Amino acid sequence: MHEWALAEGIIGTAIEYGKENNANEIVKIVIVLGELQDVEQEILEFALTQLKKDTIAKNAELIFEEERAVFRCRNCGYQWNMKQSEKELTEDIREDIHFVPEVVHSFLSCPKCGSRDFEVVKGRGVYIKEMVVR
Amino acid sequence: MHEWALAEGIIGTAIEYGKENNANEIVKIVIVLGELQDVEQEILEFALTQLKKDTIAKNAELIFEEERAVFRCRNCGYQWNMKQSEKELTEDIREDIHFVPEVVHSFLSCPKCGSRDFEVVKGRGVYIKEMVVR
Amino acid sequence: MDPRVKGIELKLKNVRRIIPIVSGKGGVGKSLISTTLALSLKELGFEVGLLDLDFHGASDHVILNSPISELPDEEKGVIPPVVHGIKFMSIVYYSTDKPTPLRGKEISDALIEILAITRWDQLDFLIIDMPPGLGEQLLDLIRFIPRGEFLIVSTPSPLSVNVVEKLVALLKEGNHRILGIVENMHAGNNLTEEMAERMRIKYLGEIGVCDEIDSLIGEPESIMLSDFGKNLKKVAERIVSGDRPR
Amino acid sequence: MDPRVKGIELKLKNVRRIIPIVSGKGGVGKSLISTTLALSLKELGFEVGLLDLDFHGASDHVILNSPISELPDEEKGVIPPVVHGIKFMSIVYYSTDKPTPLRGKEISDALIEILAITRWDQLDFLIIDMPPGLGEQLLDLIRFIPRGEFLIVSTPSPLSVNVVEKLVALLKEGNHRILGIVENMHAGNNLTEEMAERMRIKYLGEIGVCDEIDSLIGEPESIMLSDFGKNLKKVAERIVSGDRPR
Ligand SMILES: Nc1ncnc2c1ncn2[C@@H]1O[C@H](COP(=O)(O)OP(=O)(O)O)[C@@H](O)[C@H]1O
Ligand SMILES: Nc1ncnc2c1ncn2[C@@H]1O[C@H](COP(=O)(O)OP(=O)(O)O)[C@@H](O)[C@H]1O
Ligand SMILES: [Mg+2]
Ligand SMILES: [Mg+2]
Ligand SMILES: [Mg+2]
Ligand SMILES: [Mg+2]
Ligand code: NI
Ligand code: NI
Ligand SMILES: [Zn+2]
Ligand SMILES: [Zn+2]
Repeated sequence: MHEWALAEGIIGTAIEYGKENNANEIVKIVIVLGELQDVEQEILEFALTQLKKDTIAKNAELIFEEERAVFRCRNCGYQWNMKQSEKELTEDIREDIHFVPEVVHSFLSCPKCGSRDFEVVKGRGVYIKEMVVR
Repeated sequence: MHEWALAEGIIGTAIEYGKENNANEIVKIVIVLGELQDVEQEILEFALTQLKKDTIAKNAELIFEEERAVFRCRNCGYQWNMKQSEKELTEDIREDIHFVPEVVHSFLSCPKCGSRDFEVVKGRGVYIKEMVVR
Repeated sequence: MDPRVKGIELKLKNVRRIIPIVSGKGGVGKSLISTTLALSLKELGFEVGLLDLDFHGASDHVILNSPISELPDEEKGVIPPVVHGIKFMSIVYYSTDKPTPLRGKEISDALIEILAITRWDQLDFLIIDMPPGLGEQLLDLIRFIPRGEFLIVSTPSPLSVNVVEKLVALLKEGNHRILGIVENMHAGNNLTEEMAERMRIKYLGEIGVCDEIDSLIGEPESIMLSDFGKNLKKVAERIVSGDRPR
Repeated sequence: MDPRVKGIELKLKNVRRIIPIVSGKGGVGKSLISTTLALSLKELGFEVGLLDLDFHGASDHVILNSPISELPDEEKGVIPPVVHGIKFMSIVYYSTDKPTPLRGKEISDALIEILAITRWDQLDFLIIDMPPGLGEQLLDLIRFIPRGEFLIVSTPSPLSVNVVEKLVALLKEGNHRILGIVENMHAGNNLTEEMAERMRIKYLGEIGVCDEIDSLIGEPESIMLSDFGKNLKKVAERIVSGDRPR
């Protein structure tokens, strides 16, 4: 459950944003979950629900969007997705990536040219896409 | 006249692109000149005109666009432009930047918070924006 | 919006002092000093954390001979494993000490992630072992942890002094807190001390060349008993000055 | 489209061999070895260029005691000034040796720019002094100069060997050319030689600890005459092997 730490960041950010904008309440938080980090929505949602109690976000609607991971090779330009790297991504490695997504560079390389110099174009991790305050 | 070297890159790139696309001729090259690097259009144009002779780019129309430099502070988010940093940018420093635009980080800092951790959002240097081949 | 930035603040709330060990120059002993300083402060009774932020050249797990095959426990975050009495966090738990060819943006992302999930809880000191250079880790620390108190390391070599002086200039210009400079592998000349004077930073003492140090890597108790360890304890006492464990 | 990438290719067309000096680890002697190797190859009659790509820790101008207050001449590009017989290029000509707090993307841009404007013309050898780490400079060289022949440097310290081994693994995995490894500050143990064997790369020889080296920085002629210089000449000869100046 290291998701709790991520949830603390999200609620903390939302409250700070609310205060900076003199909001009375946070109505909605849209959270993107990147496929690479593989954060479990239920666990994150549970933590968020606990943490928002007794804050200006207590009634905030939580909306989750999944974002597929896309990798692009800086050497040859090839783009690929998680499914194509399924074999390399053993359960152990997936867990390492769950904590620090960048370690994907220790384990994957471009399926076309073999380069380790690739970019995670989309779907890296968790971020707040949108917030509605009032 | 180190602009000659930049021109070689431009013509070389255009010809390679043309060949890759089985073009008979390069019709147009649109070149952006970033304000920070301060490349003189006339000098660059002269070099390009010399270099494109006897190549598939010989009749290429050369179009130049200027791009104003915009800096953004990573620390406080403030955005500013060249004019605001006029005082710091002595002629000597401008010449250093002319060769390697990144050394601007050795000389400038955010006018608002003083941070050296800023980004050149636009107007860094020379690049090809568009090319028409036939 | 990146929720991790707020996360960093929350995670470091109960950490009293944060000391990044920096130099600009590589191979001056940052990692040996970070690790030994952390152990020294522990010996003085403080609660200490050690964070290795040199992702490409992670060394502290080698010095500590710390096991890295098991993932740190998860519990409302990540609990840094206790190694020789100090809480220790490093990317090697996750990269399993394989090469990590990361570009700047990726380094920055990994750094933010690690700071945002690691639960140091109550600490008197968090020692941060930094890579050489004036790159992402330095700029990110300045940005995300403005209250860091930088400890500078140099050797007496003109090559080191030239680079270190630039780092000090940068930190001073930004009004960042500098604890002072430690001279490692002291060798007779006064270049480091003169630079400290020129730059108006505190000279916190010297550590001589310790021929046996390489044979003690992986044995932190022996490092503590070596001349290196003894000299560093004096530096630790100077850093602590009046401070007492809470 | 970035016209500079093509520019790099054109500028290096007449450079016969390109040798990046790498380690992963800082402070192992990359800069001293780069500079002395360049001077040794010159002494053997070759046309030599030296490029310092360690932007944060530029050192070669200090070792060479090269003047940096004048900009290199412009003539259809930038002409690297000749210093002690070798063509020398470094960011310090432009940063005037002030601190350069560059992030990864900026490092990459500066590197590409310098490679795209510097006119080496005819060279037998271009020696590239690299920073520590597995970051932008390494990844960019691999990308833009695939024909580079990497010369690895390590010390006998376990801390160096651990980091260097990761770099070698990365280079081998990508099928990059490795000339071999030079052991610097040799100290009795066989860790470096064993690593070379384990990783199946050539062991090109050792350089002992040379106590006077720090006092010779800025005097390249004296470095050439020192034990350091003498040992490095042997390495140079091994690298050249059958090659003759054109
Ligand atoms: N006081 C010392 N005496 C002798 N050798 C030392 C001393 N301090 C450091 N070293 C040597 O320097 C090398 C680099 O030390 P390290 O702590 O890894 O530096 P950094 O973290 O700055 O790169 C070590 O492997 C060790 O061989
Ligand atoms: N053979 C040697 N004997 C003694 N000291 C050395 C030797 N080689 C390097 N050094 C020391 O190591 C320091 C780092 O060397 P440098 O060439 O700057 O390494 P790098 O470029 O890998 O960071 C030098 O300042 C010098 O003091
Ligand atoms: Mg694992
Ligand atoms: Mg100048
Ligand atoms: Mg270190
Ligand atoms: Mg160096
Ligand atoms: Ni988790
Ligand atoms: Ni010019
Ligand atoms: Zn590829
Ligand atoms: Zn600012």
